[in-house]
Amino acid sequence: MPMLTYALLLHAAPYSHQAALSALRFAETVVAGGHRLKTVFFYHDGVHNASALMSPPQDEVHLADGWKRLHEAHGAELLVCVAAGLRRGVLDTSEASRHGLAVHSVEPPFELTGVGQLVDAMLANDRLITFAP
Amino acid sequence: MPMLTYALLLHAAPYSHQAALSALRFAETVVAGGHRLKTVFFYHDGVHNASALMSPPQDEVHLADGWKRLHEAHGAELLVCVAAGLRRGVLDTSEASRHGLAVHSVEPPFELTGVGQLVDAMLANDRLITFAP
Amino acid sequence: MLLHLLNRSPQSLSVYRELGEAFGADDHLLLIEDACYAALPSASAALEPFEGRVSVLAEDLASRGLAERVSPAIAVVDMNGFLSLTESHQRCVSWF
Amino acid sequence: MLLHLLNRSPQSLSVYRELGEAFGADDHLLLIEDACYAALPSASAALEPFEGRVSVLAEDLASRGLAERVSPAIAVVDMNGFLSLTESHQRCVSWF
Amino acid sequence: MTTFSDMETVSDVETVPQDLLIVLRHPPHGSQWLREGLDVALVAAAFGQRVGLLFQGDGVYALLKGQQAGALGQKGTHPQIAMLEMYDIDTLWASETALAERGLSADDLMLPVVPLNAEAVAECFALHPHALIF
Amino acid sequence: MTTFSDMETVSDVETVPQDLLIVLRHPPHGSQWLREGLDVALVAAAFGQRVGLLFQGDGVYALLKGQQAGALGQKGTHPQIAMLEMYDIDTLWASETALAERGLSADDLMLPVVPLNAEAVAECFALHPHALIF
Repeated sequence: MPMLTYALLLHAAPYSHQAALSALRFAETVVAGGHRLKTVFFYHDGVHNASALMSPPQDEVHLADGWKRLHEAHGAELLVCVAAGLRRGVLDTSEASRHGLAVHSVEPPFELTGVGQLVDAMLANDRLITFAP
Repeated sequence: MPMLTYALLLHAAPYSHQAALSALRFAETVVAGGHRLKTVFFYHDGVHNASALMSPPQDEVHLADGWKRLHEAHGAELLVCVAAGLRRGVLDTSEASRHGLAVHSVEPPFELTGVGQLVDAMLANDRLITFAP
Repeated sequence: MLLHLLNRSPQSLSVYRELGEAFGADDHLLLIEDACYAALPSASAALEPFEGRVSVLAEDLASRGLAERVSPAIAVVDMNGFLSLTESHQRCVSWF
Repeated sequence: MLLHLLNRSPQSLSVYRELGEAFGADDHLLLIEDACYAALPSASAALEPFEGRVSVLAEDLASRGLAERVSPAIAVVDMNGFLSLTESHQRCVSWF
Repeated sequence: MTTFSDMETVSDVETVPQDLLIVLRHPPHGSQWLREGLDVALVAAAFGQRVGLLFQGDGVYALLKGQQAGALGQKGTHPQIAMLEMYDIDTLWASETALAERGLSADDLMLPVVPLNAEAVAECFALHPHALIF
Repeated sequence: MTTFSDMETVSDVETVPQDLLIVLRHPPHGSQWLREGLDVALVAAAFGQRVGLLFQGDGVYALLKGQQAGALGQKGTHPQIAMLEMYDIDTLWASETALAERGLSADDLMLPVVPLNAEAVAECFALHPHALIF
């Protein structure tokens, strides 16, 4: 099988629906299978997977850290929909200061972006796989 | 009708499901109707309604502020399940520092509490009404 | 004498069936949110087990464009009517 | 030639019906998460429209205690098999 | 009144397939799915993609006339539907079964749609190079 | 093999109603609902409440034998089910319809349950002073 590029679209909130785990598990399988995971787009309640504040019990998987590892080891870009994120309280330092907030919840390598990047990811990659609740 | 005491249980994430709006709308109807809203318990994805970071567009209702107003005007206690909140990144300064985080997402009048408080609220009030996605 | 709250469209048939099991002779059902679509004549089969003991929330009908389309067998109540139903029924359970 | 991903139990009948409309003659269906329950013989009616073109995810079967209960008509694939299905099908849509 | 049963059902997708198919399966107001699906459609169109919309199941309620703002002023999705034409999104398909089961006729809807039978829905999926389901 | 159809269906709730009825309608692993419902049951029991559990719909799959940890080590709910007895929660009802439709017999389940027909399910709801649905 020649190498393919993958994009993932995640709609599911962390720790509420298995889809959040399924997406991470599939992402790990993609890179283990010799393919390239280019983009993960977090939309709908999926934006909560980007929270730097999530503190699951130590015997449960830390979803945000799982995505970070995929970024560090394989360069996957982690894109959070800014419109979906803002209303849900998922925002980085720059959006926080723009909204007069002293606190933020998104840190690199997660990036806030527009829905246009989802369209780009769909067009630019060989596969787009969606995980939803 | 004699005055009744109400507790609400909210399971739904903000800005994803109407149930988050329904709960706030019902809460306002309860106090306008001359009853006492004693407790709102945020559980499951409902914990995200307590986020101090939510920044909805200006022409949309700000759900956390709506709950805060009900607290300020009518003394409703706003209880966030700590176990559901921690894993989802919904935590106050004290839990944040306990978990080595420089940022937090819950501020007073929202309080983190255990599930036991939900059981208490159910037993102590005349009515418990649940709103779920 | 329970008040049952339901917020799913009749497309979620299994919720209607489980509610049907739980529904007692003196109970009442209030349709809110997407359950408003069950108040249309085309969905009458979903509400048969609850006949004559069903209300639907006016505000949620209106936003969906359903105000003029409700089956005549169903009582329309507004938010104050919703509150009254919770006053007159000691217990309320929510199906979702 | 699409790969359809489905993650709802057959209790969510409407999803199965909408997927049924969309399912083409050369398409394939992979059951994951709670859709594993559709792989039980008792749920065979829900899968009739997709007969012979259905796989189910081994890992999600195992966690639910379903590994020994799968209908023989359904192929069991693990995560690597899931990946292979996405390799061999150019497009993948998800039903939820 | 024009009912869809009076109209000729389209048994193959006459309209040219578009670059991207957005499938809308959720009704308005109850959840954010419909809004977020329409957002993707509008953004993709603004980026120059030709977008087709397919309404299935309760998604056909998105097209119902007479919708308003919702609980606590929540914006509905009908303003987005009204904007579709401005974005050159004029390819609207709907499941014939979904319309018939809900007793909906052309007169009930904000915009004209092409009703598709099951075979044509499958064809619609097969012919589009990209599809996203909401 | 003991099938529930061999057993006598309970047409009235013989077991004394408890202080709190927790209704479990969701299957394990797919979502957090089952876990959070069981958490409430265990906490209420620890607070001295007498708790009855009613399994409806896909909730009966919570009782299936042979469950394991899930994707990426996600804890299942079977350890919580196994703890029920320790918390003196031994009143377990299940919808007879839910079991029959899923072809489940007593041998398939981790714990014994009392199957209830529809009339008895309604009675179960009517007799409990408090009920929460998950």
